[in-house]
Amino acid sequence: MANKIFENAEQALDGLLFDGMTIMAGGFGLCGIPENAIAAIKSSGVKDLTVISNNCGVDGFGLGILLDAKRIRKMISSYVGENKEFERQYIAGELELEFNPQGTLAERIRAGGAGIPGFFVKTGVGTIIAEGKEHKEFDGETYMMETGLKADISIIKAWKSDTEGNLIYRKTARNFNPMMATAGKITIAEVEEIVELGELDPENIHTPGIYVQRVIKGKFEKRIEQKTTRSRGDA
Amino acid sequence: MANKIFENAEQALDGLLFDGMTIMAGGFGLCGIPENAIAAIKSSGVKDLTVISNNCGVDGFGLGILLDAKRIRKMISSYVGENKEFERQYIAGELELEFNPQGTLAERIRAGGAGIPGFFVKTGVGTIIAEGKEHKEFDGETYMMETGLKADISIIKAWKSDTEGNLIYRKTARNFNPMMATAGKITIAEVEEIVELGELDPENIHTPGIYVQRVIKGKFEKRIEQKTTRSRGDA
Amino acid sequence: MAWTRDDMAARAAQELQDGFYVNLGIGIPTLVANHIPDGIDVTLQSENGMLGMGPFPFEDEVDADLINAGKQTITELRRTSYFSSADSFAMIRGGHIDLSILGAMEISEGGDIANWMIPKKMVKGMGGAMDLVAGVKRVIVVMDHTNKAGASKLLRKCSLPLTGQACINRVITNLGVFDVVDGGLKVVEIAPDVEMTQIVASTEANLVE
Amino acid sequence: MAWTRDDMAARAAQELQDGFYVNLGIGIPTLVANHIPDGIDVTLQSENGMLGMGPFPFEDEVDADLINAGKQTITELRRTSYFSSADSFAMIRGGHIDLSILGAMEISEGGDIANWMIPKKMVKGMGGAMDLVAGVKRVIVVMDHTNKAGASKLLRKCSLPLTGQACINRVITNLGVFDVVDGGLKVVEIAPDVEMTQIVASTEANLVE
Repeated sequence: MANKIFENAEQALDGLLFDGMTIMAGGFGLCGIPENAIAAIKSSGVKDLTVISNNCGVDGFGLGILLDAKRIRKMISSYVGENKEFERQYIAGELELEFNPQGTLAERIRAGGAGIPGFFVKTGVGTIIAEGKEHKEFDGETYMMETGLKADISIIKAWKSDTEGNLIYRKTARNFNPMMATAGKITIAEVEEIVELGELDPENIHTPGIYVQRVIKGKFEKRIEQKTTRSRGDA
Repeated sequence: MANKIFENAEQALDGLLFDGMTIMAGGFGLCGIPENAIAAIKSSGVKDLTVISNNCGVDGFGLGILLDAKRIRKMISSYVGENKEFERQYIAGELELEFNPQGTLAERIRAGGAGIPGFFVKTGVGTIIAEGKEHKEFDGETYMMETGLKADISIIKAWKSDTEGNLIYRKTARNFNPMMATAGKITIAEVEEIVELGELDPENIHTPGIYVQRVIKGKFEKRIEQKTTRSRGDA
Repeated sequence: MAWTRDDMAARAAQELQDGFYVNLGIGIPTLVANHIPDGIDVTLQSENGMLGMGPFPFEDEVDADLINAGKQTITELRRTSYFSSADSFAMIRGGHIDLSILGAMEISEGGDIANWMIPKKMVKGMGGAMDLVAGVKRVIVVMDHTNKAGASKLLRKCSLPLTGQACINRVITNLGVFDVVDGGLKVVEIAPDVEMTQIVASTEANLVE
Repeated sequence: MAWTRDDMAARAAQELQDGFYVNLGIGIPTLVANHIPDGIDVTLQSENGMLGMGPFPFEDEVDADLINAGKQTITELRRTSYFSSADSFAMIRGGHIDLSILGAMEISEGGDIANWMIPKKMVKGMGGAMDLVAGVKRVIVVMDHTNKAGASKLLRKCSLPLTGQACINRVITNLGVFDVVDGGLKVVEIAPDVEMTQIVASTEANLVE
């Protein structure tokens, strides 16, 4: 069996990076993001990237570090409100931006991985994002066409992997990671733990290993964006 | 909380059946089929059904009992080769039949549940199933449009349900059941065991309870179509 | 006296029905969870991939892998299920969520909503808002009746880029409750001590009987 | 001597590469699993929703919930994962399976395949065959070179309704191995003691160098 386990993010990305490439990066906010691959991509010096990710990290963390280093030419996202440098580069015309409704973005990625180049949704009909898109009636309602998305590589974060690349995610850190695993020509998964074959329950594999070409055990800061708590008194 | 647990299939189907309705029935072959709901539908006398199911059971079992009783007006399936009565009714012109490639059928059902009325696939381009369908080029390749499917009710089989209708399936008995749960106006799940809230792992719910309106604990024959074994000597 | 933010949230909570699956937006809609009436059991969806959202965690329960769509740390319940963003929005787009309660910058008498963009000023992205207003069975907006300059936020036609078209069913403001009906907005309820004249003066949208 | 069914399966097994994800059709393709070369590890997909298909069960292991796409009872492996039919065909349609080996009634020199329907005679349905031939990266047909009447199954143009168009890469018959190339079929290998004249006589499709 071809070995899928790599030593670190640098080695897992070896030979895959080139200027102008398209990268999908998993995560929602700072939750479930591929911290190790992002750092390695920054170190590599690769530039002019198109990055597909729901958000763009925050200033100085997550995808924000690629933005700060001016490696991103274009973002395809649904929300970038946590990032001042993003706003600055965008307003200065240094950065291209394509906003997608979050569900449309998620479905475009799933479609890309599932061999579906186009599909119709109601989301966004009558808004500025509908401009230039093909519209069609189904049962008297108007829908518009969205297209599938693929990437040269997908960098994703999971909780555990076995040696075949079967993945499980933890709680809401799942988010965009499973679809992106299917839509990258090569998918690099970074995980908290690599377990032996047979340790994961076959009924509950979130991403089958067929979608994962390279796996590393990463180190994670897991920064929290909005720590909100209640006190025992409130209960 | 509205109670989702019903005593038996008759009660779970009460008020939902009408002549000419469309029913989705889960299962692949005889694996993971809603045996209890099928029997109750037969007993109810409802007729002129459109049934969406990958197969149509076998003579005398599974959906075959609805076919034998001439309750089915139209089948939407991918394969009906295990059923002599099916062939007889079809050749006699008593039964309408729409064949879909298995993956197209699965995706049409998922799309129906996901608010996607149409999508493009390569499957079947250049074959007789492409006749009359809209074709479109994406990146120089030809695709054709398939439409989403919905049903008045979906009858599905799962392994376990909690009291909120969160479901898990067992092994390959999952098959079409999860998508059908999402595409029925009302979904009735029959399970082998109903467990207390909190007994299922939140990370591994295959079908969230939002898709399941009624649940029963059923009795299952689980007939095997092709029992194939090896002997210890072969190992 | 016009309703406070908390009053508006409490009024919005009256829209909940037993067994509902509900998505609550950021701001006042989040407060609705504090006012769920006795005997009403609802399941909260968080569009990043969770059904059955629990309260904020105690300090020692905080988990970076468990956040809501507002990126706040939260907890799970016994009924919770987790899923991917694609599955989450299949649920939303497919019409499986009973009710979405969200804020807005403007709404129109035709049921349009604008809440994601102020050209050249606020360009953060729509997140899941467009999916929610287009997909959820019933959409209720909770917002102040007028903006800080005193201008009506209930308009004939939205001036800002739309989030969705003809998708709002009801609007709850500090002055009252309004339904989107043929021809305009219908006054369903007036906040205590608010006069109809004040509503008329504060509303650009056509008000119908 | 022309190849037997088992020889054809063994020859097809030479197409497997280490690490491949493979879908095997019913009939001779199923036998390929018995001939996987030493040192080659492949993962078998069953399109009803399983990756990592194991051998037939021992009598006491038979499980009605665990079958393959041919509805035969099977077993799981340590690498196995289960998923829905939608997820299974997303995998197939999306081009993630490396190789599909399946039988056919006819193939054409342009790479078309017919294997699902004989009008007015066999109308069972296409099952997953159309999805597999359209979606899998490489498609290899294993079949007899001629039908029972002795007529070629390698045709200029298929006479039966197609399963897929221009989708076959290679054909393995009892007489040899043929690639679909520009202009027709190219002879890649000839079975032991089979003469080229026999292949020419048994082949309607254009044979090219």
